[in-house]
Amino acid sequence: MSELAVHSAHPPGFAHQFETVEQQREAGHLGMWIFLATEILFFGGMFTAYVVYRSLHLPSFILGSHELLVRFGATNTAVLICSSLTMALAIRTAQTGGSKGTIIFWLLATMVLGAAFLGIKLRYEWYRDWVEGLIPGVSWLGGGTHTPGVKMFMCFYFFMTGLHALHMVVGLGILTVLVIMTARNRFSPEYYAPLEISGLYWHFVDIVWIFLFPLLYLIGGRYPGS
Amino acid sequence: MTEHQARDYHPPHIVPVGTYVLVFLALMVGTAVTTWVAYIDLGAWNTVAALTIAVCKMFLVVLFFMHVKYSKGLTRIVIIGAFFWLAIMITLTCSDELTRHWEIVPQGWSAGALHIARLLFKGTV
Amino acid sequence: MSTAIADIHDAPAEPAVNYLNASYGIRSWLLTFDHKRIGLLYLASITVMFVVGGVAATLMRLHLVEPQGALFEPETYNKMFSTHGIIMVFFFLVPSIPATLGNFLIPLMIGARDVAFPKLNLMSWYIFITGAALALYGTISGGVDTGWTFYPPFSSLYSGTHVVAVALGIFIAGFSSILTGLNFLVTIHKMRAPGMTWFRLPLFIWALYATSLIFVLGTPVIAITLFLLGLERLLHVGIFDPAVGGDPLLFQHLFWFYSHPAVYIMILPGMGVISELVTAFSRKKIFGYSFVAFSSLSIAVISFIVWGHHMFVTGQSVYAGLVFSVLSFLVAIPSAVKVFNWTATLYRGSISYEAPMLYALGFIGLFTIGGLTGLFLASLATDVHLNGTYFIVAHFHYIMVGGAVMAYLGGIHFWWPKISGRMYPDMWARISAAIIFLGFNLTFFPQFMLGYLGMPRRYAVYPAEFQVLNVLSSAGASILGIGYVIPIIYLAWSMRYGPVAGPNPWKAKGLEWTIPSPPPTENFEEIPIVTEEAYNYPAIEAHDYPDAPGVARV
Amino acid sequence: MIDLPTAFQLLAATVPFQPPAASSISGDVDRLYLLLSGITAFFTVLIFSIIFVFMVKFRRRKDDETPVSTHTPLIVELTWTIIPSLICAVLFVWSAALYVQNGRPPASSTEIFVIGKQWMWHLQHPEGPREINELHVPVGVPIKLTMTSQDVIHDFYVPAFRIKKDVLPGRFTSLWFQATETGTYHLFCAQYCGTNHSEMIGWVYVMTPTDYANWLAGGEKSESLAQLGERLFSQYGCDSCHVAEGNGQAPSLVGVYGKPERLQNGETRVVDESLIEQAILTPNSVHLPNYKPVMPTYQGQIDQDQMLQLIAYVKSLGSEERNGR
Repeated sequence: MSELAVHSAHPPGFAHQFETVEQQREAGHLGMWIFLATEILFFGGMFTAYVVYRSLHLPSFILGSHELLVRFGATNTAVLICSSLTMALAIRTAQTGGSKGTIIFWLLATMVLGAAFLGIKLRYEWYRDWVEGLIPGVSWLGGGTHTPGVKMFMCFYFFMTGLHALHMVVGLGILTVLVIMTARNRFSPEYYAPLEISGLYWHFVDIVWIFLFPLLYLIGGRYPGS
Repeated sequence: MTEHQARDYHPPHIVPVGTYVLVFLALMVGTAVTTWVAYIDLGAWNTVAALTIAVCKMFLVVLFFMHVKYSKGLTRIVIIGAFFWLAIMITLTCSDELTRHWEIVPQGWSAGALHIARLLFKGTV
Repeated sequence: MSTAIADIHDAPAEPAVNYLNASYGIRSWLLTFDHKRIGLLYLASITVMFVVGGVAATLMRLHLVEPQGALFEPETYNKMFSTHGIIMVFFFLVPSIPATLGNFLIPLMIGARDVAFPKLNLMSWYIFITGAALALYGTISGGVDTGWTFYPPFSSLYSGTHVVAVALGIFIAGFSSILTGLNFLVTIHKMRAPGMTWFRLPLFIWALYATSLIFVLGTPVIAITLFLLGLERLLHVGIFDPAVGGDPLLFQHLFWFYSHPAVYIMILPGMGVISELVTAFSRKKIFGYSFVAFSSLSIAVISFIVWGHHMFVTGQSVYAGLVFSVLSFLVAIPSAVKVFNWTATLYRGSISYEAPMLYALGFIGLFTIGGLTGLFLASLATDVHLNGTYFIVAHFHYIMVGGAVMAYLGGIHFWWPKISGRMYPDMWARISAAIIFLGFNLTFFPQFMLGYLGMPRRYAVYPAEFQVLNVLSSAGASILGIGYVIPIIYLAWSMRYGPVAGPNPWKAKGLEWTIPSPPPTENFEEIPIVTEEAYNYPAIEAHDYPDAPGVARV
Repeated sequence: MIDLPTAFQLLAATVPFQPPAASSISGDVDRLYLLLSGITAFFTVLIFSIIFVFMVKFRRRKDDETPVSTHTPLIVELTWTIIPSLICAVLFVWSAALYVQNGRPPASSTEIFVIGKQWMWHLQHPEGPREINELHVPVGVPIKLTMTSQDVIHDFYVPAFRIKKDVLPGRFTSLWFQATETGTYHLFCAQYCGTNHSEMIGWVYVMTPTDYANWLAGGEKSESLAQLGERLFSQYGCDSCHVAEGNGQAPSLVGVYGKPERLQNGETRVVDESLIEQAILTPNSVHLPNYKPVMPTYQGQIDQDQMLQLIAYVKSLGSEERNGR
């Protein structure tokens, strides 16, 4: 077998069950992609339910989507795209052997943008919904145009954005760990797998939002009379 | 340990910063366009436009930010597989949910098949 | 692989240091990253769950000896069958072969030192027991009465029992399945020894690969579905409540999107075990290796497009019914291919009848019946009559108990010498295999008849005309119960008193038999280089045989 | 001493092998069942006997014997792939044919309403009589059951008729049968519905037309469903807007049943039981263009029985129209 298998000459972060560094890197990579596949199906269950109920209650779902504020949805989309860029740059810095300070800078930038997303969501959207009684099961006023169908839409809005926000929170936790690992000089151009696979996760969360934004905010049509 | 051993170690592809910035700009433009289009009355095409733009944005993120353009076939199979399974779930669920109002009408083939069955098993039950 | 054969005879019968005695104490087990020890942790935990589910089943059968119910109020009976279903499906059958034998054997069979992510593997076990503990808490502290299917609006709005705790338990245990499946997929892709190509893999590995696909693609959906159910129950938002526009059938779609493939999570690893047993005890190469391998994959894929046959009478649209019916028939074909190939493997073999082989042959017979009775349920017109009756109960027990549990026991008996390093008394094992086979058939065959007669399932009391068949079934269940207790006793006994097994007591092929029993912590002193196909037993070409010495016979 | 046939009869009396067959489709279903049983028995016996023969013939005689190798001819694999496929194809076509042929009740069916609730069956004849856990029907007449549930999912199952269908809350499902033998048959709930699920059972009495007429006449005199519905219609003031001539504030309901209507939101829906119920409970969700959305909701004011009466009334308006009044 290869010389790398000799257990004394461990590169940093090398685990005993592997024979080569590349084998380990590929395993981690594949593992994260399979995890993301399960995430697609996890969100997919909810998307399926959304598609079905949207077809069954189309007018109510359009009414419901008009309760959402496009300007905050669009802003948050932009914020998340920025955070994906900073994440990609953090990984690139590690790949090319950039300084520890630069990596940490990009990671912190990603965290700030992620937190901004959550802040906007909480302060300008969910808080307002709470005040206006638009949260089914928690504060729901009903009446007027707030028919059962609209309530159903708002349920999906909160389930889907809530689950997405939960993933963001987990992502922020992961980023915190990455910052600490970077500060402790754990990464090098040879070994930066944790950065890379966390990046995959972060971009995935971004993609989920790329779909949530049109599905929840836009596709009812925003033109007058829709 | 089978495939990689035979090959030499090749370092992962490093994407130029310029590519990242271009992709980023394209994503921003996509966001603006999708928002703008929503305010134009296109009827059912509003939905089509919004989802098409979303799919394009997804491709950009997956191919460049997530490096799939530079990775092995296996990664692509995983992604395609996941979306294929999602498609199965949505399609077959909708095959029920959206056809509940369809009525069933006896057909020539069904009457014929049943007739043959009765002849073949005459007197058994 | 071939060079290792010679070493076996020189190797000490029981290595001085192995994975079992490498370290001692509870801590060394609870914090282990060794896939073999994690396999045993699962073995212990699912045995506990099997006992709980089994006790519930026994009490149910006792209750049904009398038409008006011999033991409980209907309420208690309902909790009993719900407990039985939930525990057996989610906490015994789903993890049974993959998490115990799979964990133990995958690295050994492919020539790796461990699975790809050992820490994740241990975490999966902790997640599993957390989920199991919650489910047990729910079922013991008041129970749950929804059945294992949790259909709303009963489960969401009407049941007054511990639905949320149990659903949360299943939700949590689901992540254990996902992570285990992920770990196995990466291990099989990336950790194979040099020369271990895809078509040299043992068929057990193919089967677990297919199973892992279902784990990662199906389990997330049941997780999100139970999550929605829990929210609906807690907040009454109306997701599945028809009064405010929800559709209870949508729950059923999402539920069966996972739960039908879950049936194949249970049976596919069993099929893998049977391929190993049949070849080992007839000392023959498997008949049609690639057909058996690809039938595992095609079963995994087809399993995801047939779920609607659970819903033919639930108000699903008639067109969806037709679509799901034709798709359901598809799954019969790869299953039939497997049965024929196993049978053909026996042809001109050198067959011996140690206990594992008896389980394997029992599996083939019972799985055949279970599979064929599935045709009744894929056929729309007969399904309308049989759906929701004891026919269904009998059918899926033939698959899950006659199939999956027989294979599980066969596998445990086959690899027990490798796991423990000791042999069990073979005569007792054969006796218990025979008792289980007889008891099983007596329990479940009358249920086919009950179903055709029209007795609905989940009935705490029933019309008197069904009593005779019910009594037969209950009598069978008590025999079956005894059959299950015997192995627990002699396997435990053998760990201390059984004769030392040696590395390869069955003279079987496969990398796991080239290393000492019990294996050392790192499995292989040196990673082996594989140069031959699986099941490469010595055989004589047919045209040579009349003159060849030592030939079996025609 | 008893002879063999008597012994079988005695056995069959204690352990029945076949449920009574008493509807127009039970013969067809049983024939398919018989074929399936035959296929199952054939393959089970085949596999068991092959295994048994191999077990004996190829048993290991010496521990070091070497078996003769067998190869895998493609033709063998193809044979046992194709034959099961063909059998499955035949089974699918036959079962689907049976399902499609019997998918729709004949136009001449008598309609009976079924309400499932924890844990009883509530049945409502068009002529007025109501029954609980009992259903009296005449032999030889096609009966259409229009079913809904007040609470959870139930399932209406009459084994002797080989029919079964879930009964769902918030939706109407239908089922039909034509009894061919007089007698008394089990009615079961076949979808688990809570504590007393196993006591949600009853009997179907299939009677000769004369007996049935007597039974109808013997019961308490009551108005028909549609008549009761008509009374409710004026009691709730529906008739002040839904004027029959069509010049009121709301559309006329004469002849609408079974016809497609284009709704305000652009959807086109056929007016069926579900739509009528939806229109009464949440009028705005199925609002018609050209009318003001002024109808109040009757959610919580109208119970399931009254709903069925109103539906029967609206349906009777349709049929009278078609009869060319």
